[in-house]
Amino acid sequence: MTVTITPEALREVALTRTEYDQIFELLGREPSPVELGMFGAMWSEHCGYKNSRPLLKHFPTTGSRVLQGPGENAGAVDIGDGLAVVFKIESHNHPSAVEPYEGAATGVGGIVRDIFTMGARPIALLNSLRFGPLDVPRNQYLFNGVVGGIGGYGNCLGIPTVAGDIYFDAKYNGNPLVNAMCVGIVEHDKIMRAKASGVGNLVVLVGADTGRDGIHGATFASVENPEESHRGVVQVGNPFLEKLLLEACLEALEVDGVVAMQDLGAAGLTSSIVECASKGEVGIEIDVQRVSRRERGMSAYEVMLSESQERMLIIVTAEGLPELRSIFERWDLHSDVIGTVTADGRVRILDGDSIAADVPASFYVDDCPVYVREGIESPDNIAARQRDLSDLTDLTSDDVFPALFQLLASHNVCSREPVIRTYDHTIMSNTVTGPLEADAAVVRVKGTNKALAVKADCNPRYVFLDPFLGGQHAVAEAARNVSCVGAEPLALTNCLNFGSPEKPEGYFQLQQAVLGMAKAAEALGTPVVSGNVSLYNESGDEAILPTPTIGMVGLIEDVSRRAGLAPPDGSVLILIGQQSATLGASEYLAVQHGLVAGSPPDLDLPVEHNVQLLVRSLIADGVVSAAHDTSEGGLLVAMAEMLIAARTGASIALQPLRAVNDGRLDRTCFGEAASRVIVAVPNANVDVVLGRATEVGLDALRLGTVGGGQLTLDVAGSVAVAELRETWESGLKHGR
Amino acid sequence: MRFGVVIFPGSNGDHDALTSVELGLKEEVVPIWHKDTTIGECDALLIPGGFTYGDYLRAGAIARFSPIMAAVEEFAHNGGPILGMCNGFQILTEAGLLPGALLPNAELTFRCEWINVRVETDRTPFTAAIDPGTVLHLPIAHGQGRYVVTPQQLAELEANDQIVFRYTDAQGQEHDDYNPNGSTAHIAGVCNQRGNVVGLMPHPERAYDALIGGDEGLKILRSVVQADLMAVRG
Amino acid sequence: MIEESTATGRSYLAEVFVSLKAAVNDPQGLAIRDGLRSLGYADVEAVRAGKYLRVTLRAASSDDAHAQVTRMCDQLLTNPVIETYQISITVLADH
Amino acid sequence: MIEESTATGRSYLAEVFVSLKAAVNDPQGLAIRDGLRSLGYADVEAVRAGKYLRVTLRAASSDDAHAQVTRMCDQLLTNPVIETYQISITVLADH
Ligand SMILES: Nc1ncnc2c1ncn2[C@@H]1O[C@H](COP(=O)(O)OP(=O)(O)O)[C@@H](O)[C@H]1O
Ligand SMILES: [Mg+2]
Repeated sequence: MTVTITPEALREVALTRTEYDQIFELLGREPSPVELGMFGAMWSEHCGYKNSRPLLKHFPTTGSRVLQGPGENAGAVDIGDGLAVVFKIESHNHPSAVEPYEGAATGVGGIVRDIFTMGARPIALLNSLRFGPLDVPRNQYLFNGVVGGIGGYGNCLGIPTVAGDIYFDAKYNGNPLVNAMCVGIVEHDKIMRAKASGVGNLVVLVGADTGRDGIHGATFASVENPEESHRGVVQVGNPFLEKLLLEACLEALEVDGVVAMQDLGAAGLTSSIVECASKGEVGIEIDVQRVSRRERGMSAYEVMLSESQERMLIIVTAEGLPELRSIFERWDLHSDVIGTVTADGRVRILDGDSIAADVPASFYVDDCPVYVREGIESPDNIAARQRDLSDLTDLTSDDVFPALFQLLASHNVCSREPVIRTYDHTIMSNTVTGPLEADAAVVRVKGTNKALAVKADCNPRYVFLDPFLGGQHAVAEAARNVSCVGAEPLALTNCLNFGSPEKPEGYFQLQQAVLGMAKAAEALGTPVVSGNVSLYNESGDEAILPTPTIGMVGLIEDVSRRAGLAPPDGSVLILIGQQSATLGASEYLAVQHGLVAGSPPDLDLPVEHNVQLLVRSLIADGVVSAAHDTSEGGLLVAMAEMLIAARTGASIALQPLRAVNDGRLDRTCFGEAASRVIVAVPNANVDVVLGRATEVGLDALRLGTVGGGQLTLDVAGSVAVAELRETWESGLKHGR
Repeated sequence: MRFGVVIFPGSNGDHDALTSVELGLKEEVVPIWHKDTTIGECDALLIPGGFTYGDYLRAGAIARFSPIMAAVEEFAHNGGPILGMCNGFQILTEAGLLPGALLPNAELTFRCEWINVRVETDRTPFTAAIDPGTVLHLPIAHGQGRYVVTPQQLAELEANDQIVFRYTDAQGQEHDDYNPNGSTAHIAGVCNQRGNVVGLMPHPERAYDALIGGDEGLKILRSVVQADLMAVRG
Repeated sequence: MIEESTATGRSYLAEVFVSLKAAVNDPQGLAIRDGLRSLGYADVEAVRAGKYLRVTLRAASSDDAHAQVTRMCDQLLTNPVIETYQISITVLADH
Repeated sequence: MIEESTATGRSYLAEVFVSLKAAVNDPQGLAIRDGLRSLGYADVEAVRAGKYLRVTLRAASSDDAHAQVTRMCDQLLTNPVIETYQISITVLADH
């Protein structure tokens, strides 16, 4: 065949020559410029999931409570009383690398739209952030900008930002990760979907005017080195307009004639229209001339690929239109009728009386190529994992507290308060347990006795050193955090942040991590109901640490039965579960020995499940008064965090633990392990707790008693908790 | 007693204002849309927090021109009790119903945390039932809470007993460390000369239930109910 | 949305420069000054941060434009309690 | 507090006018425009909101001042990804 397409034109839309030939085959002709742009967007990794779709099939996505799994704008899970919790996490990594404030802000805007597109009222925001070390000025700039943007957008919307995680590693230099998660509540029968239907129904575009923002955003999110490859205009978010759009859309959902709603995100109108048509197995015809513009002289191509924020597509019957319009007028938002639903299954884009594009929706979606690749683990990673750590010199008892101070000051461990205080976490008057008060945030559900527990989490070092095991850890730790406040983990959302899948070692990480996540999600009974994929996170040819961020949502039936991490004076600390810890992949190893090596902690999923069940039931029965899992920094850091939170001390015996850790102090104090939780128990309940642990075949070890201002260890002497607190609090500084 | 909550484009504390009265105070409350021109049968008005018009230009600058504001001013001139919280405070200063102005926090970042304020006077309907000197534990959540007045305006405020709340520590002592935004003279809230219009940066409407961190905001809201009852009695 | 004004006359660009009154603290200005100094600009004595608004409007004459924008400033664009302003008007080539 | 710089030369006032690039969305400008229109200023076509910085510095010459402030803009005062700027220098009577 004779095709005149140039390599430049293909690079512009990030399609390969082979993919172009497929398009030619499908159409039996050359695509028009607008069609080519639309194929480029829809067949990008970001929209088309070319490399990840086959892997995502491994996730368990069903369960008795699942009302909506992957495939819609967000997942939905039953929480009883006819209510559902709707949630999803999404990345905005590449835009944030270019313009951190606006990149992060529009990331929040995008995920919030995904939630209210489903008809749900957003009630909580979370975020999961990754940066290079802050001693690099560019990283400090990105950090300040991203944190500012998240607060700037979420605070203005009036949705509390209640939880998240932040992690630093040199592998994120040039490639910060910004994952935003939103959680909403909706009545079962009000869940809205993006399935266009009803031939002749009207296609209405509401919200912001369309400008030349972020054209090719979807495609540039699918290539390496965003800072160089970024073209088009940086998107600037308008949280004020989003707030109006949020309120107006939730009102509009009460209108009878509204049959579908779809936000405009990556690839703007293109992806929204194609998604609606393909999900509804109908056609859609629109005229770009009917789209309100922010700028003069925009081409059909620009209108179709613009990623202007704060826009929403609504499919409504002719009868429903007047009421719909009056709602948007009331909120000072204009609504453009830009087209209609058709019977022919084609997506037809008119530019006045000329046809700019006319292709069956299925070509964009169902015919999107899928690449199953060959994954091979890099020899360096194998070597790093197999590194023998037994030759490391152990700590002497004099070294224990200095090491503890060093870990508490580490940017991966220290207090996030300077960041958290810039996020509004009290608005909506639902926040029962806010940031810093517990392992997960607890948000009440008004009108019920219930509360939701939410947490976003991932230890990327574990995933880096062992993707399969690390993927399991990510799910297990997120669930453990939720269990530690007394909530039953219901389901999860996830964001797969990885390097290039076109590199065998990159694909290996992605594939193995997904398999590990799937295994843990299955074992812990937490299906995957939504998520997002962000690949090609590389600068130079350095890939980021593989980071499958987990967003876990749990349910507390009786909000009065919950736990925080602050132990009351006089209570007894008991370690439930795993007693032997490892230095492998630990924060201690990185901070003290500058090593990212060894195998992450073992994870026995049935045991993990048991530990979480026990902790939950102990909290539900009011037997324990505080709980905290042990993550980065191990047992001693976890204990310090509890005492700092309670502004108290404790006297602790670690000799018994030392015995099961080959007599090593470093492993005992700072080694990391899964499947274990420190609980604080009133003296009277100690035997109950020890007994119930034995009943279910779990270890439980009495560590010591809470009180006084000192942390006293049988293996290391004493230190003032106030000093630990000062170090822990002064680690991170954030300012704009 | 019937409260009205005025809702502007970009208000986001309206939900808390409504629920604090409904669930916390258990009094009647109705929303009032900014495009309305009358406030109907309300005994007290709450101007909620938020980012009206995105806080663009200046916080509260655009909202003060909403159609409803004429009715709000009339209500004020007739002595009706009005409480502006956070952005509501900013709107009332922009509208000239309260003295001074609110600028970006001294540390230039948004600040959300629980703080303490000391009640300075009981001459307003929102503090009538609270002993001066009482310390209230309330949340703040704002980026533009630095209260600014000229020295002679400050002298007038002091002279007219118009300073209603000051930032303090838990014992009611003032220090700069406990002034979260750099406000002049640690001022957290003021009233007009007559005392019926009050504005403050903290959020009493988010502090109406121990479950969500505290309920001392109710003292402020309940105060106006009791003041109203006293007024009714004569 | 792009609206063509019906008004006669021609287009003017009004530049409005808003400054905080000298008596009002300007932490942002101070932060910028300190930032500059820490970058090695030792000769920076002071920085004040204000707003720069570009208002495009149709008006009968340059004076008319100036008069209109002055009213806008007094009514909405600035807050006399804390701010002062200056206006500069230029004619725009008609599109 | 004003610090006496050790530098020789004299004091200059650099006015920096920072605007968003033409194609960049300006929510604040849009809100101000709509606010003005609803106040009855129907002839307002567009509003763009930017920053106005007044930098006082000592420099050897007006050109030196301009060169220094240009560097400041590129390094700290503006965000080249979304903003453009203009600089105007005036000599200050020495104190
Ligand atoms: N890692 C993942 N796990 C589960 N579901 C996923 C994952 N990545 C994407 N999905 C699902 O694929 C669909 C498309 O995702 P996305 O393109 O992020 O939606 P949107 O266009 O609304 O941003 C959504 O239903 C999303 O939940
Ligand atoms: Mg979506």
